[in-house]
Amino acid sequence: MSEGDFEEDETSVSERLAAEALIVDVDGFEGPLDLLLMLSRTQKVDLRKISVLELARQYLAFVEKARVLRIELAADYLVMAAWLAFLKSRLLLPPDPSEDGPSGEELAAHLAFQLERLQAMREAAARLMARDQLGRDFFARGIPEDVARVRKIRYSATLLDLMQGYARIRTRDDFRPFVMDRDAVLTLEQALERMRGLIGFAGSWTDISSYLPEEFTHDPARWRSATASTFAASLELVKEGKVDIRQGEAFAPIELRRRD
Amino acid sequence: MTEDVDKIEESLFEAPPMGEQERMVEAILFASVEPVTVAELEARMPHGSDAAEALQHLRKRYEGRGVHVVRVGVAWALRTAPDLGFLMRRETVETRKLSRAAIETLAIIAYHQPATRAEIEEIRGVSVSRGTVDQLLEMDWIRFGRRRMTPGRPVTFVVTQNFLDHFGLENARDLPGLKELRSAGLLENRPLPGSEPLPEEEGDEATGQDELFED
Amino acid sequence: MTEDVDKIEESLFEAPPMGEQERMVEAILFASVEPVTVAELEARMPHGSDAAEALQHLRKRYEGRGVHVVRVGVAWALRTAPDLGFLMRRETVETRKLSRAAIETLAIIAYHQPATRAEIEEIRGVSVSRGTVDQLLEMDWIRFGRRRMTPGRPVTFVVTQNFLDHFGLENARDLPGLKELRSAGLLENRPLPGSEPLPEEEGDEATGQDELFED
Repeated sequence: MSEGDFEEDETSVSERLAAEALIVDVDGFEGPLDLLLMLSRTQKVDLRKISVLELARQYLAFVEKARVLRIELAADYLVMAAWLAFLKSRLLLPPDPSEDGPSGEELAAHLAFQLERLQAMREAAARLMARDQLGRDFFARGIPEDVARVRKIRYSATLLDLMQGYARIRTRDDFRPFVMDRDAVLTLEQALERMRGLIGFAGSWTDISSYLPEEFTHDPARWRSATASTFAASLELVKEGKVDIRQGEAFAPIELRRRD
Repeated sequence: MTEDVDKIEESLFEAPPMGEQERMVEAILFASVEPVTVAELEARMPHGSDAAEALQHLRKRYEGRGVHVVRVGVAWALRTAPDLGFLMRRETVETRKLSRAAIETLAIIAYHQPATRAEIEEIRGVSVSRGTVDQLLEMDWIRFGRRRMTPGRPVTFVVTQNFLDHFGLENARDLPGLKELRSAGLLENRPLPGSEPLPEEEGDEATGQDELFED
Repeated sequence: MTEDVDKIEESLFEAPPMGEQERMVEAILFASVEPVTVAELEARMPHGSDAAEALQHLRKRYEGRGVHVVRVGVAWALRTAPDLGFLMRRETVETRKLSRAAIETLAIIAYHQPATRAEIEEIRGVSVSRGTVDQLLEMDWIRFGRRRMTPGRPVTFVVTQNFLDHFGLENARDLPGLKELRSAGLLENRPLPGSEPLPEEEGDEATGQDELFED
């Protein structure tokens, strides 16, 4: 890093102080590009005419100084240093025709473009912030009259809702007191009484389900109850010798016939 | 900003022209979060300003406009013209399903009209809340019918033309009967033995329903 | 209340005279802090109203006054004249001081929009902290734009109407120096020579700033 030393000797006192301030303020920089932009100001030329080679030297000298002062630099500063060192070698050495890739000049031009663009954005940001601003230079209405949101609730019901509602009431399922629920049950006594009255008509084999009370066939709960009690009543009648009972196979209909 | 300060200091010696003062009053009234008194206006305006006069000019300028300069106690404010108040409301319509209690009450009235509250309660098996009836009245789906000529002369309820329109019915007699409800699969259970027969199965139904069309 | 409704319904058939429409636009803009779009105006005005025309009349009427009719993107608002800001010290709201990173990020988004995080980082040469973007989003100065149709489908950022309102911009094309920056090629996304060209370079640049006005 003899170059860095050389440069340090050459710099004026004020520049040296500026360079040291840079070191101390390293946390204040928004990354290596920001630092490069700051360094470029010491060249006091239009960014388009900047000497990238000179800039690379300054940057590398800065990094070297930071190293000497044992200042920890973030990785991206070191990445930039490596890239600039590469750029510097490209710019200084005669181009190697066997090597691919962009020339040193192209890379330097890109760096200059990046610096110019960053500078332009900085200036644009400053111009933006210098504009008249709402709440500082111009103002909105102080007493806004809020739009009253009138929420109108429209209730809807369809004819189907109405019919279902009415059907619900008429069947009174929901309003029947608990004790009335026994209406869903056909007791053995009731079934037996019913069977005794009907059995006289069962001259041929008849499915016992046809003995279920008609009004019990629509509701599954009643149907189950009626089936069970009718079956039990049938067995009772068989025991009494009044009827015969048969079932062809499992789950086949159970049939009754009057015993003559 | 420094220019503005200069402007103020300059005007220590000379008040700005009245047109300019009017602009200032306008801007201050516009931006203030509460009404501003003449004294406050003058305290904020360049020295020598006559806020009261500027206010009068401004007030005249806004005459007949969408915004007025109004006096609020001892202070002044800009307010939108009262006749444009309707612009400051935004109506949002929200559709909600009618509650089950309301549907059932409505259905009973529709099928049994004219129906008294006691009758509705008897059929539903629960008491009918005032809110439910009020809601239906408010929606203009039911209205009061004639009073019953029975002790206490209870009011009756009937459905309205609005109700018929909403449900696409020519008249309340077009409501599907229980037979239709059953064939539509709406009635899975048979009515309990002893429950009232369906209105359409009975003669007095005809007289009941006619009430709707009497007035 | 009902009268107003009647008024609206009446006017379903005939729009009010332009002078009356101007009053309505005036009242609505006065009442609102936020800019109001032409569509919103018309939604609140009687049917058949031409809010855009009424706005032009109103804008002319307020020329040179203490309050101006200003355009903010696709919306309109009333704002005090900037030259009277010195009167409003009392109304000044202390805005949170923005960091340098936040200001630069905001400017980059405004001038390059839609901009991806990678593009912002490329321009600033440092990574963009989550907090910076969050702060700008929270202030409602930037919002998410459409995703880039490039690998990874990165999100983009664009500036909001609130941003335009805050900085008194009619639209994002009015950003100071935008034309000069563009003609100087400083808004181009120029890749490092020898590196893979950024896919979004394709054609995206041209649509860039215009994206804001597409929706």
